[in-house]
Amino acid sequence: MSASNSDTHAHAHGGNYFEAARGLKSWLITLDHKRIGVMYLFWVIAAFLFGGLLALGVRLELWAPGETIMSADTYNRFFTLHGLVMVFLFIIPGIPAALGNFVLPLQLGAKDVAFPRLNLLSFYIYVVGTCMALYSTIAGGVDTGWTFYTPYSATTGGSVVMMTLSAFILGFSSILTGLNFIVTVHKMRAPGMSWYRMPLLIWALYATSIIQVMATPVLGITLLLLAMERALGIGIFDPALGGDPVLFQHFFWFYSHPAVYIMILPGMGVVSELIATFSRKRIFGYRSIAFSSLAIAIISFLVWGHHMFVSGQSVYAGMIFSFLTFLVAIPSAIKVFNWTATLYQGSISMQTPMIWAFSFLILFTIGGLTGLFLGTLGTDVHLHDTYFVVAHFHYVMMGGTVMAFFGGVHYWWPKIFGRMYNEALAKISAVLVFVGFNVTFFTQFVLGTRGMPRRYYNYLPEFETLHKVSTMGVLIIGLGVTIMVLYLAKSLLSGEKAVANPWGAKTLEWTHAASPPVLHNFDETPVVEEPPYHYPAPGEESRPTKVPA
Amino acid sequence: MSQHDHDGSHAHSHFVPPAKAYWGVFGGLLFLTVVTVAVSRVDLGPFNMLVAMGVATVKALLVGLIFMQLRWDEKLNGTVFGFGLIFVALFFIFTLADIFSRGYVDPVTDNHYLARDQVRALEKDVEKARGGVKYEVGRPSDELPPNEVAPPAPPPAPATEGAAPGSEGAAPAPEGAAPADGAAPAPEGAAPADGAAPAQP
Amino acid sequence: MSSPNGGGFWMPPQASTVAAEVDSLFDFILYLNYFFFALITVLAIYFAMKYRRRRADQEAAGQLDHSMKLEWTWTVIPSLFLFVLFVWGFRLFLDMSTPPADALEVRVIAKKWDWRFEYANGAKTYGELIVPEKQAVKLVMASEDVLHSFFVPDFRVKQDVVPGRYTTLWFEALAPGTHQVFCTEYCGTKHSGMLATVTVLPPDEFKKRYDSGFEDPNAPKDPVAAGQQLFTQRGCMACHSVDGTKGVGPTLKGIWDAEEKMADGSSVKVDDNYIRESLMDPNAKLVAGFGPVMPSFKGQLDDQQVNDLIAFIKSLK
Amino acid sequence: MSTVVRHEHAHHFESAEQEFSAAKMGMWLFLVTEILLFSGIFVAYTVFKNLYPEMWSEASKQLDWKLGAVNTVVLITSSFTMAMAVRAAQTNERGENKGKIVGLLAATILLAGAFLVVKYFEYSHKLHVGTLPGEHYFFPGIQAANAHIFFGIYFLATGLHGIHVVIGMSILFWVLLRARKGHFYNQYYTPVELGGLYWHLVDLIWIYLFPLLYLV
Repeated sequence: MSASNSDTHAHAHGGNYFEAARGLKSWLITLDHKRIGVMYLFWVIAAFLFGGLLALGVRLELWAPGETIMSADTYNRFFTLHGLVMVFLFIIPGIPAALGNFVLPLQLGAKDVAFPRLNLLSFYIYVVGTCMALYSTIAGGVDTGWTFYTPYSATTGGSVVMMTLSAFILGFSSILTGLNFIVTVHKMRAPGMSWYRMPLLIWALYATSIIQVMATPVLGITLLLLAMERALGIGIFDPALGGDPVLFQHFFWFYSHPAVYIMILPGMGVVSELIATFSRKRIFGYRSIAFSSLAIAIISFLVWGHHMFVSGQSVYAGMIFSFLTFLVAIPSAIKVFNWTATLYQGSISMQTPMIWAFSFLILFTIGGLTGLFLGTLGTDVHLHDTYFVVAHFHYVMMGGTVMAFFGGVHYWWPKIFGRMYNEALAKISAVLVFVGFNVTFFTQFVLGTRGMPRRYYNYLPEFETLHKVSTMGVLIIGLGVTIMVLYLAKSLLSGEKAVANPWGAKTLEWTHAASPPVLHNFDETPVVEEPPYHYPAPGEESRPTKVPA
Repeated sequence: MSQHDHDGSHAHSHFVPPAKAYWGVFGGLLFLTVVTVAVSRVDLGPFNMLVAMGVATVKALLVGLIFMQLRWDEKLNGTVFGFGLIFVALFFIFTLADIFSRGYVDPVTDNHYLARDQVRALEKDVEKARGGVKYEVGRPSDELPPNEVAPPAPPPAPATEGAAPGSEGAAPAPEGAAPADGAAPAPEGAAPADGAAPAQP
Repeated sequence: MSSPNGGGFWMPPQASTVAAEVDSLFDFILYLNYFFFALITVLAIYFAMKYRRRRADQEAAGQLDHSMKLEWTWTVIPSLFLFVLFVWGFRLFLDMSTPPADALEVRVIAKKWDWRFEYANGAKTYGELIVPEKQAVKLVMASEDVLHSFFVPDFRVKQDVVPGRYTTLWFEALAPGTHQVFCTEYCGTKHSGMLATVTVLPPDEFKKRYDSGFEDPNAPKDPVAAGQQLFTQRGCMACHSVDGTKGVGPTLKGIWDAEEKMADGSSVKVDDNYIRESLMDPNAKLVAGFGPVMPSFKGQLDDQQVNDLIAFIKSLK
Repeated sequence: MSTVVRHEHAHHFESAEQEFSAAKMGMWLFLVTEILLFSGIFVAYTVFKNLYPEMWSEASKQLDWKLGAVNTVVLITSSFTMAMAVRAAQTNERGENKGKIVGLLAATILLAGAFLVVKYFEYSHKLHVGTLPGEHYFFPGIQAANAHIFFGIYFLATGLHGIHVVIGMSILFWVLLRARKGHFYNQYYTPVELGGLYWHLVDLIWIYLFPLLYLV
């Protein structure tokens, strides 16, 4: 397969994408979606570890009422930075940019994403945004919470303008990734791959990209208005100058609620892949899962008001938003039922990715169900802005997306790096993270219903025991994550070589590409003849998968 | 969805609109600009905004369909643009739904008053009760007294002048003129009644 | 926290008329959650064990990949439950946001890090809301600076306090007792210290104290002690320390008669006038190294109280 | 007769047709994000026009609608010349239209410059008179309170739009340089078309801004 002459990549027949070009420069100006995916993967995991340390700091401070290890202002900066790092630097780019960049073109049977240069630009915008965020942490820090509610964020000190501009820039990185994926899915599918033969991860990433493209610009204008509020005092959000702070909340949540679906949808896509592959079974209700991804993407734009039931929003707007919130709960419920039904009569092997998928299934179910308390107007009044909300969104974000992200990392690790990892250690770390997570956050449900407010540096003595238990849970999570980082690092250096399809999966990146794949993904463009996840029914002989040497 | 074709042919089968179409659109846009300006001279009350937006939308359609060749382009690009407009509409509808329905639920009759008409009615009543002194309700006030406004009892306590730190007038100074019954007083509002510009820092 | 009844593992005691219904709605959703969670988890674990892959090349026992009947049931049934939740929740929310006409009205002013309550007869209390039992109380709330939120867990009520406009909240206490009030909208350094209490009194006792303007019967007569009580009650200790440590504001230890260097370089002797002026118009003379964040107390302290404060500051050697 | 530089489609596309339709779809998605960016300002405009109706019309009278009308005509003309430039590229067989393309692009850029010059006069007049956003507002002529909010939104909308005009000018200048090298002919004119789409969007947004800000 001749590489076209204007192509800058050195043509390497037989070598994988690591060997295609050597040296730092080849990484810095790479246009290969796989290398960009790998670079994102390392940055995103680093952001997760940094955010995790911040969380550890927050929990250690809350070990006992009053000052434990830091002052009130430092605590406020810690939880704000924990929110910003985890949201903007880890979980939004997490699965779409890191795993998605690597896997999407492979699963579509394409050579690369539609706009490779924009893909690299998206990565460098992410790097610039990260540096600005870190700089603003040093140059005065931000203590407004990741939600930047005015008028506090418009009147407090600290480098709020710098942090809002860094979030503004990170938004563009997200837009470019979304834009790239939508065009790639529309225009560059392999011959034979109709919309209903695409893997469900692609459906999920497609739905996520719609949200990224349609919602992130509004975050851009919101942060721009906030920056102008502080710089010129235009008074749109500051009541002292005639503005309306609740209007800021509308602007902010118009982006931020769809953003929480940017976070969970890719996780759902990964879990669909894992459950189908490790039960060797065709996914149950393929079309209903695919359409529920799109349904979530669309309805997610209608429900942001449920963050503002008690914020001074009118009674009638509360009614509308509460009703629509229940509408968006249905597709998520459908997905969970379909995953459980997929396990029926499967051939289930509990390897590490499947353990992560199971913990996703259980924890996301709890996260989703507890959302009902917050969507119902009557109970939300009591539970809003308490630890119940903290527990709810950690169950959905960490119990959901992070478990799916780790499941995806372990699932595609052999494909990305061509090496296996230590299965026993991986299982131990997965169980540790699951146990530690529940110890940390289930106690916060109880704290929340008993009335412990959110973002509290100092709390009443009656909540002390629960806070102690919750802090111990974080230590268990920390242990699990440390073990994971260690054995993954070891696997990079000396892991045993991986075969092209170690899990017997049915998607193109396993059946037609080597581990790690060649520079142009496939030796010749694959042709898709069968529906997705087409595992053989009993009695049917299984078709041999054509895998290069 | 356009399955990419295999023939790899280089011919672009794109339809190129005649130059006459562009000239026509150009003339149309100029004419509509004149119309917009002319219509804005005539005071049609609330319809002014409707007409202005209507004319602007027609101009936008002209630019979009012909200059941007949406009419002869793949249907996909038009749907993408349409989706964008749908989400803009959602943003408008729900935000304004809240801003405009921030009236209050009247305790006695349990029905709901929109803030807009109630504010105007209240201002006239309070002005009448105060003997013509101009009265302006503050910004998006939430609680407004029900229909009858008792003449403001002489303030029992000294009108608490809760001057706020920083820029003046942030604190709604609770006016002594609070009508006696259960409803909240019309808030002084952040900006002082005399409408002076915010104090220069 | 004397609690008449209600409350359990999850919920704090029920101390207001609306608390019982909120708790029953909460329990309904809770049992719904227990059921669906058990359904998913038990099924998943059962399938995982029953269809465990015993041989490496073992294929799936069946390839059932859709059944319209099953998919319709698990779409319709949850939707019915959700609709019930919506209707019940909204009806309850409408009750909670519609104060009865005869409610006793109390104005709540929130400012950075403390609460002030003003009653119809002009009486004022700080950090403590005193209400009669078995009578609806309507709070008309406003904030002097940033967003705050008035939350009483025992009453199951919460409402953000938005600067620039009034928001309301109402409750009816069931029995005498004291209940904790939290601020639940992030408002800065002392967000976690912005606490208050609701004291519910029997009607006659409430009447007596209400008419007396809530003078604290056992208020200390001696000016220094009265000054100290004011110092803590009005939230001065939130920013000014008395032991020499630098806080949001300068420490007041040994400040009397000392020469304070001002931000504009001049220096002022700390005396009666300086303290009175700093109380009424704090930004007039700023001590070097401190921001103009002190709120003004004009109209909130009468002369007697200012003198008590000055006496207390004098005593801080 | 200057020849034309043959265009080779990028390696990861199967055909030039696929590359062209992918680029176009990508551009339309980007235009949607621009519209959503400006939608924030339009929502803020609508909210505050209804919260302070009298102030809004009073403040809007301070704007010189004649300059606004001139700018609208300038932008419409530049949109027209841009469309003609795209058409010239589409019908350019062997490079005979190159002069027309370059000329029309230059005309578009000049008109954009004219738009910015008019904007400069408007802004400097406001700086002088005092109708400025936020704390910098010192214009005595308006009775209604909070008039600075109108000017806050005015400067935000026209400022952000102005930045997009500048970005549009630099894109079109880059396209002009490539047109001079003969890159565009009937088989390959993507950059001209995408530059045109972006420019028409900038004009589209001004078509809405003009009546909302100047004629209310």
